[in-house]
Formats: sequence, C-alpha cells, structure tokens
Amino acid sequence: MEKENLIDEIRQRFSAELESDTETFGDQVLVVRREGLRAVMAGLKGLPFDYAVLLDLTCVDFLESESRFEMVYHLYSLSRNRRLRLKVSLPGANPVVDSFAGLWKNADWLEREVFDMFGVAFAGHPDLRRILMYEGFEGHPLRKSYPWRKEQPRIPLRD
Amino acid sequence: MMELALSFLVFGVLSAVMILINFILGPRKPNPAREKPFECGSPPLQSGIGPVNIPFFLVALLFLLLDVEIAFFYPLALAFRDRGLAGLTALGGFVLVLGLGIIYAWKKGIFRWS
Amino acid sequence: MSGLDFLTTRLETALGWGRKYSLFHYPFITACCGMEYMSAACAHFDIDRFGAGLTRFSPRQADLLLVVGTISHKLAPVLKTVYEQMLEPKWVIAFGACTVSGGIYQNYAAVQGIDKIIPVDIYIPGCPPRPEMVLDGLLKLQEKIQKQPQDWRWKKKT
Amino acid sequence: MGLRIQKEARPESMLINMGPSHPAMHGTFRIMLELDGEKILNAETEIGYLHRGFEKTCENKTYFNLLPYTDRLNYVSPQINNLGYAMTMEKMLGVRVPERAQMIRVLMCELSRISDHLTCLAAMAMENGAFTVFLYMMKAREFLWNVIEFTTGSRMTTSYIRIGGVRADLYEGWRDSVKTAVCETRAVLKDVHGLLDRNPIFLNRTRGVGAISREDALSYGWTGPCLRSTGILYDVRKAHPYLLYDRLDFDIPLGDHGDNYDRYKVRMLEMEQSLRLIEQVAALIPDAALPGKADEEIEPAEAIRRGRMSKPSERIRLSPNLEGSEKVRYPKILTVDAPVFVPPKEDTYTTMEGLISHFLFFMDGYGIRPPKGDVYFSVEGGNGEVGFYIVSDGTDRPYRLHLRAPCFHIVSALEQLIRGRLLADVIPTFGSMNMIGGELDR
Repeated sequence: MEKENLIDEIRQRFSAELESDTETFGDQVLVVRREGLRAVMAGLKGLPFDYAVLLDLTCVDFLESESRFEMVYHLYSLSRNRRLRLKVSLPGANPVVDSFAGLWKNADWLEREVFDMFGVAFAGHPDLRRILMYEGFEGHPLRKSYPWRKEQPRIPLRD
Repeated sequence: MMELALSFLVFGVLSAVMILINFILGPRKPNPAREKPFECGSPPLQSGIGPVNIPFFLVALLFLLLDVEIAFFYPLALAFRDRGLAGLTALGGFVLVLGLGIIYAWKKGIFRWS
Repeated sequence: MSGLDFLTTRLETALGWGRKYSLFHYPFITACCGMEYMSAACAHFDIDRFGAGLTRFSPRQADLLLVVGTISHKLAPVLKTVYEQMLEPKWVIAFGACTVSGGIYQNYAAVQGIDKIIPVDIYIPGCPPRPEMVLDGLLKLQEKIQKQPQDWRWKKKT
Repeated sequence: MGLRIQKEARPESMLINMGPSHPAMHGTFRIMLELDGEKILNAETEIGYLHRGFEKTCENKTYFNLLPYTDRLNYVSPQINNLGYAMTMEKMLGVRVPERAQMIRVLMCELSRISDHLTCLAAMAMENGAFTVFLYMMKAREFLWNVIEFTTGSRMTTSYIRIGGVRADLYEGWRDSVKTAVCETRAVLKDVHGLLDRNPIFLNRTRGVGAISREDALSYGWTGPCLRSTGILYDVRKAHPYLLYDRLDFDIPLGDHGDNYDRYKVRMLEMEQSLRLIEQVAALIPDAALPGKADEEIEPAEAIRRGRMSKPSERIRLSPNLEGSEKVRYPKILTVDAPVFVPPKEDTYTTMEGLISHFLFFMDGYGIRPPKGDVYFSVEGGNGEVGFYIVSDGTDRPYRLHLRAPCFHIVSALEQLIRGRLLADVIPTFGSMNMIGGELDR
C-alpha cells in the first residue's frame, strides 16, 4: 500500500479514537485518545497494517501543560518497512494507561522503566515494579519536578 | 638410610614452612562480613544450603575412585623397570577393572543430567 | 638498633617485596573503563609484566580490589560487601575518573567517588585512562606497598 | 527484599545469585536462579546497576555539550552512538553534511562496529573457556583502535562525529594503518574460524542453546545481529539507508535457528562485511589537500597582534590538538550551514566576525537551537537499532532525550531463554547477547 492510502486507511478505520495525525520532520505521528488506545494498538498490530514490532515506548513530562504526561509509542512494520509514532496524553494527577505486555513482550520491561522513571501506572501489567532504581528510592527521577542532583544513598557514605 | 632421613627432614621442614607461613605472617582482622557466603556481592537469597541432589554425590564418588587410582600409578611407574611384564599385567588388570566401572557408570547415564 | 629491631625491619622489607610482586587483583568491572582494563590486561600492554596479571574472581583469593567504571548508588552495597569480604592485607585502586570523583556523571544516580564507600590507595584519573597510566598506577601502588609498615600476626601493636 | 523469585520458589530448590559482580555478567547484571541441582527452574533478572542518569543529565546540558555522554552509552562502539545523535540533530536542523565527512563517518563507524563484535565474541569465547580467542581478538582490536586514536586523539571515548560533520580530517598516514588493521583483523578472524567453528566443545555449548523463535524475537523487539540470527532480514543500513550505505555494496548475513551459535556466526560474517565496507570507503576517500608546509608560520598571539591593523597573510601555527581542522581543510569536514557552524580557529583569532560567531555559538542560551517539535532517527549499532528520540522546545537544551537501547530489548528475553535449561547454558546465552551496561541502564 502506498504511504498515503495507508494513512488514510488508518485514519478512516480508527477515526473515532484518533485526535489528529500530523507529520513532523518526516515522521508520521498519530495522537490517540486514551480510551481508544487499546483498540488502536490491537488494530495496528493486526494484519492489514502489520505493525509487528514495538520499537520503543517512552514518556515525556510536560510540567507546564495541564495534561502533564505524554506517552510516545514507536511502532515498526517489518513487511512495509514503515515507522509510526503514537502519542497519548495523560493527566498529571495519577497517570494510568493500558499495558500492552500482552501484545508485545518487550512492553513488560519498557513499561516498568517508564513506571520507575515517571510514576505512570500501567493497568494490567503482570509485575509492575521498579526496574532501574533500587527499593529505597522515593520519587521518580525523570520527572521535571525531581531535582537533578538529589542523591538518595543506599548505604551510609563515608565523607 | 642416612640420606633418606635427611631428605625427609629437609623436605618436611620446607613444606611445613610453606604451609604455616600464612598462619604465622598473615595479619588477623576479624570482620563479620567475611563469615557470610560470597554471592557475587548481593545479599544471599536463602540462609544455609538446602539438601544437595543425588547426581552430585555419584560424580563425587566416581572422582574420588579415579583420583585414588591415579595415586596408585605413581609408585608403579617408579618400580616399573625391574618389574617387567608382571608389572604391566598387574597395572593392566587394575586399570581394566576401574575402566569397566567408568564405562558402566557412563552408560547408566550419571553424567547426563536428566 | 637492637638485634630484634634489625630483624623486624629486614622482615618488613622482605614482606613488602613479597607482597608487591604477587598482587592477585579482583577486577570489579562495571562500565567503559572495563574496555581499557581489557587492553591493559591483555597481550599488548600486559599487566602481567609487573606480577599483577592473575585475575582472581573471588574476594577470598584477591589482595588488590581494582574498581573499574562508574559505581552507581544501586551498586554501592555490592562494592562494600566485596571489599569487606576480602582478606587482609588488601589494597584498592580507583580506576578511571568515575571511581575517583564521579567523573562526568554528577547526578542523582552515580556515587561521587568510591572513597565515599571504601578506603582507596591509588587513584588513576582518565576517562578512560590509557593503559600506560594504569601500569603507572600499579607501579605507584607497588612503591607504596614496599614503603608502608607491613602488618603481621605477632607484631606488637605500637 | 520481596523478590518475585523468592515468593514463587519451591522450598527444596536452591536459590543462587549470579550477581552483579560476576566475571560473565559484565559487572552490572544480576540473575537470581532457582535451581534443582543443575537445572534452572525459574530465573529473575535485575538490571539498573549501571543506571547513571543519562537522560536526566542530557536535559540539563546544551546540545553541543552532551555529545561526550553519547560516547559512554554503548562504550564498545562509541562512534555509532555519536553518529546516531549527530544525525538525529541534523535531521531536525535540516543540515547537509559534506561528502568527505560522510565517508569518514562510514569508515569510523565500521571500525567501531568491528571492535564491538570483536569484544563481544572475545568475552563470549573466554567465558566458554577459549582464552586464546580472547587474546587474539584483543590484539586485533588494538590495531583498529590505533587507527581511531591517530584520527580522533582518543582510543575509545572519541566524541569525534559532531553535529554537521566530523571534528578533524584524517591524518597523513591513515591509509596504510587502515590497511594493516584490516589484514590483521582478517588474520585473526581466520584463526578464530579455525579455532571455534567446528570445535566440539564450543558447538555443544552453543548449538541449540538459547534458541528463540522468530515470533518471539519480533515480539521482544529484537534488532541487529540477534534478530538476524533467527533469519529475519532487518538492518537499518538497508531498510532506511543513511550516509553512503546505499552506494556501497555489502550483504547481510542471516542465521537460521536463532541460537547462540547463529549469533556467533552472524557476528563473525558481519565483521567480514564491515572489512569489505572499510576497503570500499577507503578507496572512495580522495587524498585531502594537505595544508602543506608554508614558508613562514606565526604564533596565534603574534597573529592577533598583527590582526589589529590588517588581516595577517601568513599562516598561523595551530596547537597540535587542532591538527586536521585547519581552515583549508575545514569546509570538507564540517558543514557551513548556519545553526551548527563553528568558525575555524584561524578566523576566530584574526577576524571580528569569526570571534563573535564563535563566542555566540558557545554562549549560554545561544548555540544550537533547533525548532520546536520531536524527532526520531536510528542507525544500525553493534547490537541493533540505536534510536534517538529528541523533544526540543526551542531552547538550547533538549527538553527530553530518549535512547532506544537495542540490548534493553534483547536482554529482556533472557529469562525465557534460560528457563528449564542447565546452569552452564546461562553463560553462552548471556555472552552472545552482548549486554552493554551503559546502553542497557542508560
């Protein structure tokens, strides 16, 4: 399928869930509503579009804007050699989004990392724990509100 | 007779010194962490070691058996020149019996970890 | 100098000579300096020429702790445990800028220098230090071992 | 610690740590194993021991200053991370890189790729007992690092590939040192093929061990040599060609079972391809116009003094570490487009515009300020697709910089690969995945 009608196909199929689709610096970006995310993901992984690989999953913390967190998914379809970026904005209070550990197996660790770094909870995640930081660490370091050099030593340090 | 006693004396003292020198010259600084097992630096997951599996014992016994066998080769090799054919048959019998033991164990599959 | 003092000083120099040329090191490797440690330990720059070539991967058999690469706060207790489980007499080399002072990672995750966790004998700067700097650091440690008062079991603690 | 494995463990099985400080765990990876004798019943991995706050640090550094941090990500092939970051910024700024700089970049990245595969296979072979292979490969890597060191000044953490080009031109004797490096590496590869390819011990340890199916590999997001070992052809250099890879001919080796032996095999064949690439690029690169020995060279201080009246005509003797970025060779190695252009030192010393634009570039708040928006670009690294996702808000510091670390996805499949196998199979499986702490924990 040509690039254009692939996007039209997606736009027409998921018109309810899509908020907008733009193209920044040559990458195709779809902004999806939080409720319809699971349907869009399952649909994109399915056959007509065949986005079989979840390239990357990360989160950006826009401290100023009211919907503070924004999840960014990068999908890649091997057969069509196309990349796609999906964005979902989450409220700042207690950000929750569906977990895709069922669809892609690497989502398990990626989501644990986003939970560890941003505090975004993932509904339906098999084992949501910290992955990079240690148990006694309070707070989520990659949030803009966390100071850059605030160390929480795990054992008493000799000065 | 004399040089036998002399060699025992010299080598005995030498080996005693080499063994005990650590005990004599090693500094002693008791440290509680040293009693804990070394688990690559991370805290041990369970205290104490549970029951060890059977195949470990089998392999250990087999090793012990063959180690002793090798220990017997050494005096035989020393006295081999004047024993001639008789020495060879004694060694052959000894090795044959233990060789059968190993082949039996191999076929029974104690090395294959089910 | 009474006879006994003469003997003990001879014994100390002998001990110092023995200990400095038979350093078994425990490579506590974590990050990029590990690549430079590989070059320093391998054939081209050969650390074995100075008697420190034998790597022992258990603290029980090592007397030199070579801390190589960034130590993060999550790894700090591991480093402390390994250091305490080493037998006396033991020495520590801080290999690379991250172990000396936290290097370019001045943030919430990295320990700003491993002397905040364990006492360090020799600091090797560089990110990563060239293998020649590593060998130079090792020579300085050997000098230090030779000159420092040796410790042994029956020594009267002055 | 409420670890998952302690909760699920059966009372009579043995729980063991293959902890962070372990020779085969590259120092920063912990596997907790539940053993029944030698058989692994359950495994849990713990990472994060080398988490150094890369992404948080990048949010507080300017675009130009955070280049050295990208060296320390995959520190076995540092120049490929530099390339990934530099090309992401060039995509965002819309900057065109001169032809010669692109060729030098391909040469440097292929050298780094070979040293990455050499180090990975050396460590894997040593952990399986083949210490000779480790010494041979480290010797070969020294020759590769010689070329990199003479060009960039540092053996490993080079920060050589800058946004808009490269830092300095190649030095005079680079052709024959590349030639010696290539033939040394070929000799070592021939030896290692002889040592390991049909070695029964190595075959028993790796053939059929740690095999992964194609669906699982894709579901885990595998890329790079590990994915190609399962037979799926995906290489960013072919899928989305960048630099000169569409003009150079090289093929992509594929495995078939996706087990340790295939990962070893794919990496060995990929090194051959990289050597071919290096030879093609070395033939392509023309001999640079050397500045040549001018009759009279003056010191920078003298040039500044003379520069007050009129622009001095003599050449300025630059300090040795600026060698290769003289003015005459400058346009070939660094782009002249506005937002990333740093004037050559000769202009900075003598002309007013050079001084101002140089000062302006490095002043706080000015420098490189890409337009608002986010961009994702990826290159083919030693372990797979190294992708940079940068969100910029118009200031000179990235608002968010995320690295798509290939070995984060590869290592997340380790638990499934070793469950039910013997304890000794963990070492070759983990070795062939080439886990790099800096890239895994960022």
